[in-house]
Amino acid sequence: MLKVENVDSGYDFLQVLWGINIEINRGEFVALIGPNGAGKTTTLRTISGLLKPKGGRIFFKDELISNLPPYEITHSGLSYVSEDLNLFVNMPVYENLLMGAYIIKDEKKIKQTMEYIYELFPRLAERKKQLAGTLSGGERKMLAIARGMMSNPEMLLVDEPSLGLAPYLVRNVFDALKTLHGEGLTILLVEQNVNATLDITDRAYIIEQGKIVLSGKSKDLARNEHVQNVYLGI
Amino acid sequence: MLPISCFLPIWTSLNHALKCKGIRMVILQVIDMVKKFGGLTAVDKVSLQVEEGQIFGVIGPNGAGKTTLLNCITGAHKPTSGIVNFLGEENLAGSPPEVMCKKGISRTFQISRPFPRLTVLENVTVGAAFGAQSHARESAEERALEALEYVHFPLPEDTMAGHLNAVQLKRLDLARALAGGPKLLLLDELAAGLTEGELADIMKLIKRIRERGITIVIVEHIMKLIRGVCDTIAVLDYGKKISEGKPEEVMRDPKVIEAYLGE
Amino acid sequence: MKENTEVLKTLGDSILEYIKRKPAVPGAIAVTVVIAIIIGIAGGPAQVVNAIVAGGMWALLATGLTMILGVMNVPNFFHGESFMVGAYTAYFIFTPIHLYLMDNPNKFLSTIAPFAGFFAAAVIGFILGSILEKLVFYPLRSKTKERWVMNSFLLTVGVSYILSNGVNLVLGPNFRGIPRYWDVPPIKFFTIRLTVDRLFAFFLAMVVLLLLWYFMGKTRTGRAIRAVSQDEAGAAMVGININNIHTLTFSLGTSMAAIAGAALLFMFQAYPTVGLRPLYYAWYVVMLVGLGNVSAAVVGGFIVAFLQTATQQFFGIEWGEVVPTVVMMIVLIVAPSGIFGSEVKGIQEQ
Amino acid sequence: MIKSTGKASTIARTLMSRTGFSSSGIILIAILAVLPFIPPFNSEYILRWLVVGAFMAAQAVAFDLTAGFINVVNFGFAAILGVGAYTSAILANTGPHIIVQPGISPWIGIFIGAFASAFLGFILGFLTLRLRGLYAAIMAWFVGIALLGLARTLTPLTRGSLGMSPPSFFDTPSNMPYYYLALGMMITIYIVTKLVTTSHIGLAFKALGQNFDAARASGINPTFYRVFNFTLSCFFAGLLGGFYAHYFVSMTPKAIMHTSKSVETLAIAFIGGRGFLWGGIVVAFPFVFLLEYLRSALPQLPGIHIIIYGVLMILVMIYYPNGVAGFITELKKKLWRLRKPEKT
Repeated sequence: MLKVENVDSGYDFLQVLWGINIEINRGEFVALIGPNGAGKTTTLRTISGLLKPKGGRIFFKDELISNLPPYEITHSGLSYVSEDLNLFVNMPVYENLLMGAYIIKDEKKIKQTMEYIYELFPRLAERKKQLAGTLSGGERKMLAIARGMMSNPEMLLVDEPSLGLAPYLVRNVFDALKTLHGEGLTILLVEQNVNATLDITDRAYIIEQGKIVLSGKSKDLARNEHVQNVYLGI
Repeated sequence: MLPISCFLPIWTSLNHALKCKGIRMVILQVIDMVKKFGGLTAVDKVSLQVEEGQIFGVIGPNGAGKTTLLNCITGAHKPTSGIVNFLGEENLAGSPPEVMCKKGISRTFQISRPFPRLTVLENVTVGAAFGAQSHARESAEERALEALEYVHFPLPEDTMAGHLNAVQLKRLDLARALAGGPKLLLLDELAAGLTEGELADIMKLIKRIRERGITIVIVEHIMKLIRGVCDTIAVLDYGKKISEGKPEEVMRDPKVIEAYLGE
Repeated sequence: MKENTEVLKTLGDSILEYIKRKPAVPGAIAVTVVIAIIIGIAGGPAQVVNAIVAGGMWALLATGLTMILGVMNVPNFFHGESFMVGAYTAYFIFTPIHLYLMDNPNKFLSTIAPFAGFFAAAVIGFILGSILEKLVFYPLRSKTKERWVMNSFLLTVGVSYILSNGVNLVLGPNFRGIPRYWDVPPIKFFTIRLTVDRLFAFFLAMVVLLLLWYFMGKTRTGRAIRAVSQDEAGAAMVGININNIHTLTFSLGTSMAAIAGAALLFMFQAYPTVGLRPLYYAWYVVMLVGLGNVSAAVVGGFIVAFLQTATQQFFGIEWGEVVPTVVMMIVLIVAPSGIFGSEVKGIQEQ
Repeated sequence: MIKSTGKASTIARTLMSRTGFSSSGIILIAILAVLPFIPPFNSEYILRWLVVGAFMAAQAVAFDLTAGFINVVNFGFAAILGVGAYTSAILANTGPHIIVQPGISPWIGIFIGAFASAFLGFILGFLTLRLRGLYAAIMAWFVGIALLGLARTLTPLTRGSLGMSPPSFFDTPSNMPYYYLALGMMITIYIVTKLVTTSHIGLAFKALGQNFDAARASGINPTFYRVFNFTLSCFFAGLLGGFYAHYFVSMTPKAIMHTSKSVETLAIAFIGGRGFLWGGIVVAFPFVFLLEYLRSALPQLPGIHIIIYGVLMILVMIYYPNGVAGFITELKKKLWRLRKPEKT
């Protein structure tokens, strides 16, 4: 479904990614794991179009998307939930969700999705009219994921949903992701919480210093010596 | 089991005795610091005591108020209430940052703040020329060069600071803070985004800085670094200090495990 | 009955809470009311009415300015020139119709003729805004974001001087004005005589502001504009075409200034540098209430109009710029980001 | 003997580098000094353009001290220049048109005017202290408008919009002495500004202009340096205002204090290059010539020069934000890099 081919990317004076290759099939739940500064967020930003790749190509549903602006990539069915969430803090929760459905023009469909989202995240339903800026950390993450879901995407890119959350909230967020995956959504998850991530995903890529160094089934990776040493602290 | 507080008077008097002998002096003392932003209490009655020559770590989850605490100490924020004593001077809370810097507190920033259209050398010279031990321009430049060498800055000095990447900027920030000749150095997430090798390097560097007689307070995420260099750490959660002590002890504190280390 | 008191109580509580959080707001409103009463006693109620009419216009101008600032972070210095373009457009559309009607009187046509002027001004202002955005600000934006606020500000300064001198070059420095839009006797209201033009100008400003409020609050595109002003990356992520939103916002802001210029043609004649005073007052309002604060700009428009009227009343017209500036200095010393606080991110950064 | 000359030359070289005169700078000044004797320039008509060029160049340098270093665009610059001009003009007045007749020599009045402007700059510095970037620029604009309003309102002192005709510096119709006076002022202002900005004070200016919080955390006192910067820049403005008054010998509030005058200075300084100081000097002369030529050649197109200013400024801001000076510096660096491998 998503195919990242030899992508180089980075910022003005700094190249972060060096020839990244990632391939994800429809319905898979894939993790991208690596240390701080390895280029995980850069990878997601490049896929979602917020950063232009310096080289290589990205295909989504067999269509070239690496030359499209971010809003057109969203239109093609790829939704990105960023690390800093990028919520509209002065809008209430329901308006944030409405904005998530910006690309959908069918009012009825928006309403249906919204009801589905409220079912999935009852917490958000309770705080419908609260400004997004006044939500707690966990609620914000939920809202960001929910907003990402509002455009009825075929694939979701999620960047470090566990960052700065209390453990029980992390579990909530992961459960939500698992449910979404169970309903057929393709997910690429970036995480530092390696243990929990390898637990719920099908496959994983390990990225270090801008290069993919390992990939494979999550279960196998959890037993891999390098992974155990570096990430699991065993 | 006796409660720990029973030992407090003994500990205090012991500490006092040691202090009288000049063995360890308290360089920075924060008492009941409170900082509110509107309705949110970012720092809630935090007290700290940093002894001279110590490496003191402050850890906690994102949004626990670590950076805010640091800002309150350096004067970047005016604390709502609380006391800051530094080097024998009492109640410095609320002094502007430039005054705190002149008194000997230098800092680095979580998100580096370079002067983008100055060269690397000029950036560090600013620190040297206006810091705690300010001198005339020439000697400031020399000390800037020395500081750059000290932190092993990898690029030529005439590179524009705006062209550096995040990791290099952190080094630059550190060099600028060091060039001011501080007594106390506050490091805000210095190691974020470093690779393993660089992390070991920076840990060595922090220890070397301490050997120069500079006391260090580190705010950090990365446990490896905290465990590797800190003598004492304090743990913040939702603005409150929930634990303090030697790293190994604190790591075993169930409160800390619940709040921070998680699963 | 009981419910009613309960509702009133919660309402009272929330108002009290609001006052506690932002004490400057009721303070500013109270000061305005006091000034209004003083003007009313010293200069008669007509002065108060005039100030309210002017306030509507400054509010309209300031809202356009603050919208461009809030969404695009562009501090617009050619807002006055947009005003001027509106005035010229209205003049060149309205005058021929007016001359034709002098020969062939037609009551219906002369009632709606001014609307042609207003409408044309709105359209021309919109087109001007889109062209300038695509021609000047889009290239700057795609080039670099470094020192954006200052650089874009200087660009608007350049545009301002090109526009006013360009008009001077083409049309000359002559004043072009009309005595009135509607040739009907003024409305008498107790002792107040109010011309229909003035009344309508105020009415138009309020209608435009209401329409804007509806557009921003209730429509999909309006929400998109607000989204872009709050988080650009987030807006791009949900599928909003940021460039289009920027162009639209800019055009709307310019268009609003042009409407103001058209509506006030009977008061400000069209000439190349007519925009200076409106620009000054629009910026005055925006600085006073806080950059990018759209709803506050409306209140600010009235505050400034009363301040201006009071200055003319008590100091004389020639002090019209000195006294307000002194007031502004005092306000900014007390509240460096305006009475109601700034809502523009990044404007403080350098 | 040889040793001492060696020492002297080193001192000269350090002084040259501190004052920012490279060899090309010295050549430029030498050319400017002999220019009035070379044919097309020795006519009084063209000489007048040269005077205006030096005057604009000096303004650009003084303006750049604030805009290019502490990053505050002083939109009230022209108004503050006007305060210097009016102070000097009023002090020199002997006629019955206004209420005071101090009759002080312009040579003294110009300095008193400069101090008056410096005092206003001092106040402006304090006023804009807590305001950053844009706020400070708009505030300075407001102050400028208020000063213009004052000059119009205080008719007993300034004759309002009618304007004043102060006495001239020299008792001669020739422009020659004025040219050297203006050139001298330009060079002096440049040297003083350069000395200040190459010292650690200049470093503090740049640091404050580029990152306010980091500068404070590094121990820089923002109050002192910002107020100092404004005071110095406005002192120069006042000095130039005095020159204006006693050179053009006729002035109205609108002709010197209007915002558009600040914008003209701003355009020259920014097209020349922010923070380079000499950029404005390099740009001012050709500009004044081009524009005066256009004005005289195309009298049917009034204001065309301002349109050209505007277009050039926009193009420079978008495509070359460092201006002409930035372009030349980069070119030099590239040439130097090309030459280097040949040497080795």
